[in-house]
Amino acid sequence: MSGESVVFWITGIFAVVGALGMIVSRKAVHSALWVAFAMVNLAILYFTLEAPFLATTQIVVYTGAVMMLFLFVLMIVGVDSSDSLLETLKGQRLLAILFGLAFGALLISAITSTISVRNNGLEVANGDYGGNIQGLAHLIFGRYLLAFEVTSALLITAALGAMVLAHRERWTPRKTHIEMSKERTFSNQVTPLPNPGVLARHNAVDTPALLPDGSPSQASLPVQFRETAQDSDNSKEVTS
Amino acid sequence: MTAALIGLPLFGATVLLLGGRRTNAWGHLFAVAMSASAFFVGVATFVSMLGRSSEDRAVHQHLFDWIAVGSFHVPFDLQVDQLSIAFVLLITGVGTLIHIYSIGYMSHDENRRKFFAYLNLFVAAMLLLVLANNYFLLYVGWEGVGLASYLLISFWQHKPSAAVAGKKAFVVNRVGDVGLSLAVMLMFVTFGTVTFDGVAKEASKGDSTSLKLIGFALLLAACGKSAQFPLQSWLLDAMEGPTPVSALIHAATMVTAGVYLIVRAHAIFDLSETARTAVVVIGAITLLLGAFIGTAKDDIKKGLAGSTMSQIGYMILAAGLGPVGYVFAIFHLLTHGMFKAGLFLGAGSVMHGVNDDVNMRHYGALRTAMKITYVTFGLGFLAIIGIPPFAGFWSKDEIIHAAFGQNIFIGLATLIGAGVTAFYMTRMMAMTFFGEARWEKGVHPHESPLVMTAPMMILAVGSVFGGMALKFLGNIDSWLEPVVGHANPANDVSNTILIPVTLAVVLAGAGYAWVTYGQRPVPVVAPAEVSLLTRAARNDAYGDAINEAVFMRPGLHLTRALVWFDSKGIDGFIAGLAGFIAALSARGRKIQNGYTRSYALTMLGGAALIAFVLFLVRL
Amino acid sequence: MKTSIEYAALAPIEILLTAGVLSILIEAFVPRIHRRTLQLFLVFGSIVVAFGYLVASATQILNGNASVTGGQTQGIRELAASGSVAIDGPGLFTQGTLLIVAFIGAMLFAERSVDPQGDAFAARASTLPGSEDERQFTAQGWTQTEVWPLFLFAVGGMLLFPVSNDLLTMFVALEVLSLPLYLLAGMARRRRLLSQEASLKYFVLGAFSSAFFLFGSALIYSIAGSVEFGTIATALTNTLQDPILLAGIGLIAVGLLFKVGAVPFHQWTPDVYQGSPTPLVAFMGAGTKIAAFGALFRTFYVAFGGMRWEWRPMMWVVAILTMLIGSILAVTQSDIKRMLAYSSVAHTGFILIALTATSPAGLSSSLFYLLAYGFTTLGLFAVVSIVRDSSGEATHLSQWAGLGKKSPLVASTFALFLFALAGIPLTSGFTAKFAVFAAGVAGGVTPLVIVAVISSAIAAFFYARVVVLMFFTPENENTADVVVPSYFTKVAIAVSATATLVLGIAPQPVLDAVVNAGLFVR
Amino acid sequence: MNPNNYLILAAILFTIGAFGVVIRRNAIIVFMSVEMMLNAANLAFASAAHTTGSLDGQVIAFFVMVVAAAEVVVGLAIIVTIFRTRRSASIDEANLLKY
Repeated sequence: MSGESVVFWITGIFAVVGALGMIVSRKAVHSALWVAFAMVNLAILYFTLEAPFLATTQIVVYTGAVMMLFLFVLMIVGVDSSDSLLETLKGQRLLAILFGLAFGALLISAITSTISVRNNGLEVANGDYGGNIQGLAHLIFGRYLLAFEVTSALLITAALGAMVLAHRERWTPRKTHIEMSKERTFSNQVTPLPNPGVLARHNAVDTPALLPDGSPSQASLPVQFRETAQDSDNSKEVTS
Repeated sequence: MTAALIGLPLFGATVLLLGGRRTNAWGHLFAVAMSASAFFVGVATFVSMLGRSSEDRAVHQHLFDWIAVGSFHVPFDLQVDQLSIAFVLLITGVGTLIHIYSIGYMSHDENRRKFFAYLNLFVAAMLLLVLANNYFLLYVGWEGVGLASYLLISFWQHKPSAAVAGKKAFVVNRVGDVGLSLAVMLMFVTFGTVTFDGVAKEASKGDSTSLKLIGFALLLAACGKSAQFPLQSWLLDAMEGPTPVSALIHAATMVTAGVYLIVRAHAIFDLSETARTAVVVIGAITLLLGAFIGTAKDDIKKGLAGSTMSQIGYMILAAGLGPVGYVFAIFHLLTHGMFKAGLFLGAGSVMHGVNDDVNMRHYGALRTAMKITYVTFGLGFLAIIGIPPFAGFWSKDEIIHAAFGQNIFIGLATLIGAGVTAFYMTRMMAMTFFGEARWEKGVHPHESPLVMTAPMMILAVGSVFGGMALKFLGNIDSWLEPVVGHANPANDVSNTILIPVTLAVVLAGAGYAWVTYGQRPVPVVAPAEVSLLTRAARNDAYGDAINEAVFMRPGLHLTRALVWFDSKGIDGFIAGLAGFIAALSARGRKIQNGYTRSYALTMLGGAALIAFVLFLVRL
Repeated sequence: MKTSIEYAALAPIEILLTAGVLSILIEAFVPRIHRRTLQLFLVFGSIVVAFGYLVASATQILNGNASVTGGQTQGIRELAASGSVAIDGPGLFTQGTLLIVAFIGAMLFAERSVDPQGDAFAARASTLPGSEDERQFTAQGWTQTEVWPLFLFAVGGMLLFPVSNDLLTMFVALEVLSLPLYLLAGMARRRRLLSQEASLKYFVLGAFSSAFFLFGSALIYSIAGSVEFGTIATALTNTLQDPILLAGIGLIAVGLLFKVGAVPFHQWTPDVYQGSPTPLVAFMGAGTKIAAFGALFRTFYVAFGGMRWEWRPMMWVVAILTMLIGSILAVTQSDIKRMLAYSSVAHTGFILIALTATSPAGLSSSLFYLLAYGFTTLGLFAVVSIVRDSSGEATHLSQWAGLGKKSPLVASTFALFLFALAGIPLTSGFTAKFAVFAAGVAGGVTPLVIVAVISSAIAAFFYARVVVLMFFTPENENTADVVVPSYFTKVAIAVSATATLVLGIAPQPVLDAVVNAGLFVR
Repeated sequence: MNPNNYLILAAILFTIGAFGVVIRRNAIIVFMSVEMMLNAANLAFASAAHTTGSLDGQVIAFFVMVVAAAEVVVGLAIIVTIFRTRRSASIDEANLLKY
């Protein structure tokens, strides 16, 4: 077995394990970690495929940026919410297995029955411009320049979309500091509010702090998280 | 010139529809003027045609190239030949009369302007249908008359039955339209052209299967539009429309479009024996079915509708006989157009006089109250049952003669049909105009205004002289021969025997009806309920009982069975098909269950399916 | 290697994308009250300029007088941007159609008279439905002017999609056109829960399908060694035509068939059509279909043309399923937008016949069909957007009962569009359908045409149902009102209706144009 | 080693990803599954670049990453919006539009 084969079989199996781990984990966070694991393994495979730059980018962009974005969103929607893996749609799982297997089998049989695969290696291609990265640069800023330019539209769209859907504007003028302090002074609680998660089991932003008597304090949560489902669970667990 | 024929009524419809309420005051007169001027243009065309020799009579007018994609070329061309002009005169002539009649008939309707717009639209579409020079353009006219008919059937939309009837007509007609569009496409594939001339020229090159298929597709189309078995069910329901509409569209013109189509496509049928046989069989079935339906109806308009079906059955049958019959199909079509329009207008006039009641059991003894209607209706009656020398005699006799030349059973069918026709028409006559008055309370029958009776009188003249005029003055067989070809029937049964036999059958039918309905009182309610039956029996105890047992009951059962078969069997099939699709749809939409994952699953399955089909090809 | 982008040849795309960027700058720097005016000038201006440019260069190219790219010239058809983009007759025609659709679509976007609260989009898409924030923003008359840059990017993507000459450019274009649409789908002003759901479904399924497209491209690339259509075509004819190519073709087909809404990849259409803001549905329903069919035709005619005997049976299956399921499922729909969505599925099936015919006539007839369909779709949804009750658009069919009495003009116009969909003669739908069917028959797919005729007969039923409902059913208390829109919608409806009629009565100039547009460049 | 093995691995990962889209209810995991499918495509591109001896495949993989990043941003933005209204990230709960 050549070195390449050894690397392939190990990382390949790891990648499959990562992918399977993603779909069987009950918690989304675990899924995310499995995905990151699979992606790192893919990055190693890219090295053996003479794509060092791609491998680096895979780690930096995918595991570094994209998966982090996933984790951020997971924080928002409740980091420890776990799904039941019980199927609720009738026949969905059976058909999914059936179609999935049929699809996979057809795909793999198509690949295995193909014999005309060459194995040219990239020495020539890399040599043309004096290296892998130079070669990539020539393609990106040459042959694929238009696509490169057009992707900018994609990124702008994404940024704009996130702004439109997630950025909340104010329809009243922002309160000045003086107004806020006045308000606070005339309210029931002059002291600072408790932080979320204080004395509670978790410290996620949506977990209310527990008051000395063990009851959850809604006042500790940011406004948009008050009265969510999680607090009642938490209080039950702690108080009972 | 030819384009003006279509343009005038189309202009009328456009002005009336776009003008809206502003045209309420004069819209109907404008529509009449448009229709009448189209008639005059038609007459002028006809006269100029008379001046030319028979080969040069066909005139083509190129308007513009409508569609030209690759080898597919459809000109927007019109043609007037001897066949078209006959239709043009019928459509514009009868059409104008009915326009005039409608002024009176619809005078109280607040939507009268719209009604006239639709009538104009119909005339334009029908003219396009008969003036097109290719099947493609014919299809346009075909759809156009369908649309106009649909609009007019459901004109009184406040009646749910009218709306339903309109929908039914639409759906059944679509089945026929599938036939026509298939036929046009098959023609294009087989002959590479869709013009009448082109198809006629290339027809001999087609193989027998294609010819057969085209023939069947055309027949399906004809069945839909001409209410032939098994697509006849919509015509009876179409009587929900205003009576002038029934007269113009569902008796004189549109429903005969199927006959026109078959005669026009004679090149196809000439070459396909099988297709011709199918046409004859359909015609024979319909003519008997229609006649029997006619005997069972108490609704005067539905009775006439059954009669229309039956008479068109005659025409279809004649058209299926091939060159011996084409001319007579058209001949009967023209005479029928006159007398049936007259009969319908008469029926409308009667309804007008008795507060829109259509039940003949509520009529009786109207001959004194409505003299003009009585006389004109009577002349139409004589024409339809085929008493010489009235119009129907000349054309129907020719068809019976030709039918016997083809096949004895076909001949017998036409003969029986003639007898039954005489029976139900006499029954209608007797129940309406003779006997004692059975008017509902508060009904005071009165004659219609002149604007309505004048068209009836003109049509009555046609019913009397139309047949003779066409046969002796117009020489219809030699007139049409250059277009459709003509052959004399090779006949074993000569006309000298046939005419007396036919007349005897007709008189027997009429006599029986007169004895049953003219000589004894007609129950006001259909004699199905026992109490009324006894009341009927009390009036004429013994003879009536025998009559009931021997003739009435079996006859009643037979007709009832036929009507049942009509409404449940055939109708049921069409309705069942619609229901099946609706059920399929209701079931199928459950797959769209709203779950994104389920959609993704379908896509995954689809991807597997696509891959599978692709690999299958390689095996 | 010479790095060249022939900006002249790509001008329409560049103009729209640049306008998109400028539009973002407007959002960033211009005070809120001036934004709408400026955006409208920018949007309509850029579309008009792009269209003018397109017409000018198309005339030049089609006359064979000039080479706009100065690049690789093959006869009168050329490749631009190092082979990323094909400038040829069908491509230019599709782009022209798309610009027209975009122009009318933009007019519907700009409409703000039909809804008393403003335009069709949420005052602030980020507010919670039903929240105090939402009420306040609505009451203060805010509008989400960010829809304009999204719109412009979508149009730019659509323009690039059908002229992409390699799988990568096509993939990027696909995403550029889709992402803004996913976002816009979720931004309706009324019924926001439905709208957000539509957005989510559209996005998830769209991303799913583009993954298929991408994997297919990878498989093709693994054999051909390139993603450029010309090279793929050569490789296909030269090599052994491996099973892996078949798998690649199948997966690419999944991605493209999803965008055109073919069965079994159609299930997003009804939900997205029903839930999204109506102006968006008009624009997306017409634009996406046109662009995606342009891409589908190019991919399967140019790149996979050599393997047509392999992929035709697959398209048969898809076309039959699409026509039948589209028209049958439409029969029992009670929501008008949903019904039109199923009808759009059926129409996809009709155009697939032209694709399956694999002939020049198939290509030209489908170009005509798409133009006709584009106008009709815009018109239909424009009318839907002005039939309203107090809670917004009245999309339930029962609310259309007796509309003919209430507003004869609007109802008749709607009926005209329905007739066009049903293929009644003297409307554009008839000419289009006939051209496609004739191409199908000539291309040897007569059974497909027969299925098509049968499904149009089924389809005629539910179009007729709406007409009956509007004209022959009495009004009731549920009957919706027709709102008088501003000139934006009025002109949009008038133009669509006129085009529908003209393309039915005198289609010849356009038919000539699609035939002269000729073939794809390879 | 047979270069087809890379493609087979890619196909397996792709199928697992597609399977994940179909069976997982959590919208975020569904997105992750889509990312897995895109990654599988990237692997196929990289390996095909190697076998065919052209760098195009690697370049395409970069583009895919960009596209994937943009897609994730849009997708997560939509998810956050829906989460805020429905308080649930389950994809099955968005089920008002049907039949």
